[in-house]
Amino acid sequence: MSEMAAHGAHKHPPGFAHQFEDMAQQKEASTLGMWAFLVTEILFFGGMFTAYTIYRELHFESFVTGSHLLEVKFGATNTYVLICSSLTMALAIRSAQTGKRKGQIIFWLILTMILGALFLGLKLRFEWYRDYVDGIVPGISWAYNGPHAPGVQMFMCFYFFMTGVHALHMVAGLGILTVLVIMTARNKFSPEYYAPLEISGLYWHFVDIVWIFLFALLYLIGGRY
Amino acid sequence: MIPIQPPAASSIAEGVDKLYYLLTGITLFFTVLIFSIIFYFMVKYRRRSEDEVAPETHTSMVLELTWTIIPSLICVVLFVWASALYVRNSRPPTASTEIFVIGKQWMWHIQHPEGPREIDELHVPVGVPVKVTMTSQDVIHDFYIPAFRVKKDVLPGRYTSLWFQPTETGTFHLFCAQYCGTSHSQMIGWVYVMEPKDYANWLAGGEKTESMAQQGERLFTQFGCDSCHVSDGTGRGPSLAGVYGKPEQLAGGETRVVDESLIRQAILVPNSVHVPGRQPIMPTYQGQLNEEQMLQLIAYVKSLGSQERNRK
Amino acid sequence: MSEHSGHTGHVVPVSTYLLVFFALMAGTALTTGVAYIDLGRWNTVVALAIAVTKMMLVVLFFMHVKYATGLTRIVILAGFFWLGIMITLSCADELTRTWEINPAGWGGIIPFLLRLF
Amino acid sequence: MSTATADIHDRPAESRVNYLNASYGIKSWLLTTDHKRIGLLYLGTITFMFLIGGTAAALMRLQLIEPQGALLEPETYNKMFSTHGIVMVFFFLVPSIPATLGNFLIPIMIGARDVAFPKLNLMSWYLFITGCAFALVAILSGGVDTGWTFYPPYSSLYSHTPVVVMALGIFIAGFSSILTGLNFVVTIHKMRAPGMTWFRLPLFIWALYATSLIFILGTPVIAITLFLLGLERLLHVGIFDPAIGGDPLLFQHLFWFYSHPAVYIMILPSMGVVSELITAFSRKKIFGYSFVAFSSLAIAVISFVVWGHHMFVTGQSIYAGLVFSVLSFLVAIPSAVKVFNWTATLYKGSISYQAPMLYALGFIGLFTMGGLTGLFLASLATDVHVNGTYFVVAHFHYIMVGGALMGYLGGIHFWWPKITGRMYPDMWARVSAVIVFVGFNLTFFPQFVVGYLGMPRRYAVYPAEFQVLNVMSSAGASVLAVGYIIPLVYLTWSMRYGAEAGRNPWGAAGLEWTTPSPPPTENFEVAPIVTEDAYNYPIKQPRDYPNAPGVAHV
Repeated sequence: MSEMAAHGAHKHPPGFAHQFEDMAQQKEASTLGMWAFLVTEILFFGGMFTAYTIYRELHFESFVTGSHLLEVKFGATNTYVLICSSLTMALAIRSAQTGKRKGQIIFWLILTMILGALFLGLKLRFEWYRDYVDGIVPGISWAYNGPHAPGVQMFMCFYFFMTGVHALHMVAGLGILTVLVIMTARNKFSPEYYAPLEISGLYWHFVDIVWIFLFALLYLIGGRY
Repeated sequence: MIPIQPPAASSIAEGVDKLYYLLTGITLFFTVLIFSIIFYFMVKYRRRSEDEVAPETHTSMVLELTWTIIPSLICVVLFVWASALYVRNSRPPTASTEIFVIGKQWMWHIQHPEGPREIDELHVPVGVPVKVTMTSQDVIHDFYIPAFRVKKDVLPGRYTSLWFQPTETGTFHLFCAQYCGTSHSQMIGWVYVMEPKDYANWLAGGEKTESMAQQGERLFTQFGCDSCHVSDGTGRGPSLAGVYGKPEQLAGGETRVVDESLIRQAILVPNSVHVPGRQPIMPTYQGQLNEEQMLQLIAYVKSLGSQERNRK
Repeated sequence: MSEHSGHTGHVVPVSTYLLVFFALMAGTALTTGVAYIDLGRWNTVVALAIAVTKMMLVVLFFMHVKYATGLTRIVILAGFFWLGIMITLSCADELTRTWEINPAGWGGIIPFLLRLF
Repeated sequence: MSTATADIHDRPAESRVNYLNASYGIKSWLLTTDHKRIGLLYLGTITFMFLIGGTAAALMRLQLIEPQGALLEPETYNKMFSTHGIVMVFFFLVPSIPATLGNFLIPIMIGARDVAFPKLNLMSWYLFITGCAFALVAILSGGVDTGWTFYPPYSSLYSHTPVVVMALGIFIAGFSSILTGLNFVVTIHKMRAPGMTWFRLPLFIWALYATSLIFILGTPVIAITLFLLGLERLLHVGIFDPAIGGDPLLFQHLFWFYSHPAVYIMILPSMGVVSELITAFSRKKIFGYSFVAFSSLAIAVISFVVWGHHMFVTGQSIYAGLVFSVLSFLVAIPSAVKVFNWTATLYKGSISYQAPMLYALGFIGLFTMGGLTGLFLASLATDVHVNGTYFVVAHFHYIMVGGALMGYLGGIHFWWPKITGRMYPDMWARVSAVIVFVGFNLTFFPQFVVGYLGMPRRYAVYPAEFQVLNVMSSAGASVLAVGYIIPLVYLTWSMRYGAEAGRNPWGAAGLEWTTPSPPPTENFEVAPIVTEDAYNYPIKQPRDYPNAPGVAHV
């Protein structure tokens, strides 16, 4: 009985959900939940990475040729952009953790969003759009007639599927960040309760990591010499 | 009388059936064992009063280990037996008659090297090992002759093969065992196993056709292959005489035996398999050859190999 | 509320974040640069090694795994382990199809094992 | 404390506040975050999907009475078996026990107020019905004809049916599975009541934990695979396309990486249910608790490394075949351990035969047969002959219907009094359990024989010599259908007219039986503290089963 009564009477901090015993349990649960979700994400992207690994082995020359159709400078720039956004995300969480003014949290969050949007903008304008114009988008605009045409088409399929799914994750991330900005503005977070920021941060960093591998696998791995 | 066993008409069938009987025996033994124990306990230990208290029994490590180890041992035996048999059944004898199969929605197109073609029918001689090399023109099919206990998927874009040696004459089912669309269940046919004499007559009868190798030779000239692949090796491409069935060093450093798949790959994606010391200048013939022509070209390259051997 | 310190989490100093950040930037520059040097097949290895290092930095510091419980680490390892299963066993088929069956029957296993190394 | 309990108990169920009468109206159900109500939402949804899948099966069996096809055009038949497979696998069996009984019971069994993320739990259900809706749209607009396996290039380039819509439905339902699994894992890790250590957990929880791991680790792979398939179908170019060097077998690898473990998603929860039933109805501690618990985890892990046995004849490398064969045999061992431990639990028990127990015993027998016939398929040489025939169909129905579905029905019958607070007529339940058992064997045993004879699966018409066995199978299917309809009727009836169940009608151990039936919204009147192991028979709590079946006539 006492437990139930305590549950009703005890003052819990904001953000506390009824099914938990205390904030510590709640935070552990949400962090574990997010990590479990990221494991599913690893295997989600993993399906494509598996296919990529195998085909790269089977059509090595074609994949190198295909890789040379991509411009390293854009890939590298976008990598820098995403790393910056990871830093700003980490700083946003740190601001909440250390109880800084909400303005500061919002500043870092918005900066993260700007960098995320910059990534997408660069990708869209300088890569996908140009690829479309150049006719190296399989199934939509395909005019490539250089060497290894079938294998290059395969590589470009991977390129668009992988970067496309990654970009979708970025878009979802921007949506989450928007929600976080609103929640921060409404004073939802405190040093006791910032789990949504923390776990959204995990997601954002994960998307960054995926890009680190995409950059290496798609742009660099065939060598540029 | 309900049939419970398919005819066993190939040299492979006997071994598979023996293993099948063993497995059936194991299945029956354990099913009967578990059912009997359950029934025995059900009766012996039925609840006699509502207040009955079951005595406590303790987990026995010996029992747990017993029923972990015994199934493990059975599995080891089964694995070794089944795998040895499978490896043996996968390997065609070197002196096999060859037959080529193209699956397409929804028929089996069968071609004998001597020239005759058939649809949904396969004539083979009894007592002779037959190797079947297969490909598909569209979706995945599966070439299945239950009486021979052989089955293999037929895939677009590559060759798969199986072999059998019929042991009795007769007529047997040929099925497509991989779902391939609307008329999948009508993609069936008959295998006619004949005495060698009858088979020779069957081959000789019907309209006269060129052998696959002869048809392939014409294609070889028609597509200009002979302008580079000159038989004495002085052309821009390597000589193809005698290459079939031998290991060949490729430019990537890999060594592969020249088989149907490699020749196919060389025709469709030439640069991926070019030999060292030659320029990778051969154009692709993707989209210019149908599966049948491809098989004829391969048959021709193979015949070059045997001519070479015959000369020696 | 004795677990208080537990659920506010470890506060990582800004200097650590910056250090990690610069390491990541440098790693990106390095991996881009190396791509222009001909190392043969080693280009792949180096590119992947740098990517893995960068990932470790992000995971350990930005994602706070350095300060996390064993459970979190097991969860992450499980993810990569299963990815490993998927890649390894798929490759076990796709990359061994052209290997011929050794005529010695069971002897076929031996070259198979040898080629794994 | 004890007086308070008695008070509550003396009052009739209706006057007590429980999760069913805590609030009324459609909105209170559609916006609920109560895991018990969400479990019931799933129950309704999957029952509906089961009826669709069952109808397709009935039409198939009708068709196969005649060798030339009694009813349907081949095209329609192909759509029927595809619908049957897709609906039963993705929209019935995968969510069956986890999403209904799992949702209802996990928090109660571990002594928690709810799952870790109740809103996410509700979202899972919405994702699931969205997936169902897409599947229904695909079915109503003609249905797909690819089989539930969606093998390209047929599904990607040749089929003229709404494959993308169906794939999207499965994709969305897949995310429902992932989120459910995630919720369960976190709940089991973080929400256990004080004293509920890992080795005091009921084996049902261990089984669902193992299942949830598969949800988390396997489902994303099928999601991305179907996503890639959909793209390939829309763009007419993609990574499984042989024309540009793609390998259709790669699809099969990725597909089975999920779909083989998915078999264990279906069977593991049933194994968990059976562990509960066997102990409850023989009033015994489970024999070899830790062996049964760890065998669940072992099965979950091994299930991920055996998928290649679906591809022994597809042109997979012979070396991969050998590896997958040996790994496939490995999964037989923990399964055997479970069967032997259940059987040993009966030894010196006090066994009663109410309906749930009949299902459980049926499960053990049928699962044994299903598992042993799996050895034929793990053995490379025999697999070559029986792969792709009705032998495989029979084998996996012994596992999925004889196993998973028997377990599901047993579980529903066991916990029905807890869920609804009402008893169903036990005699009818026993009769229908026997009918299901007989009908099932009559349906699927002949398929082993016809498969060994060489009849390929997915045939709309077939050679006349297979007719006798097919007619037997169809006859069995009609018996089986009766066995499924009867429970549907009396369970529905019992919701209103059944006798009140009391909190522990079976005299079973477990936290769920210490709380009223139906349970209050937050599950317990007093937050439980666990001091004893699972299955600690004889139970110490007061007996409370006034209307329990079997009491009067033993």
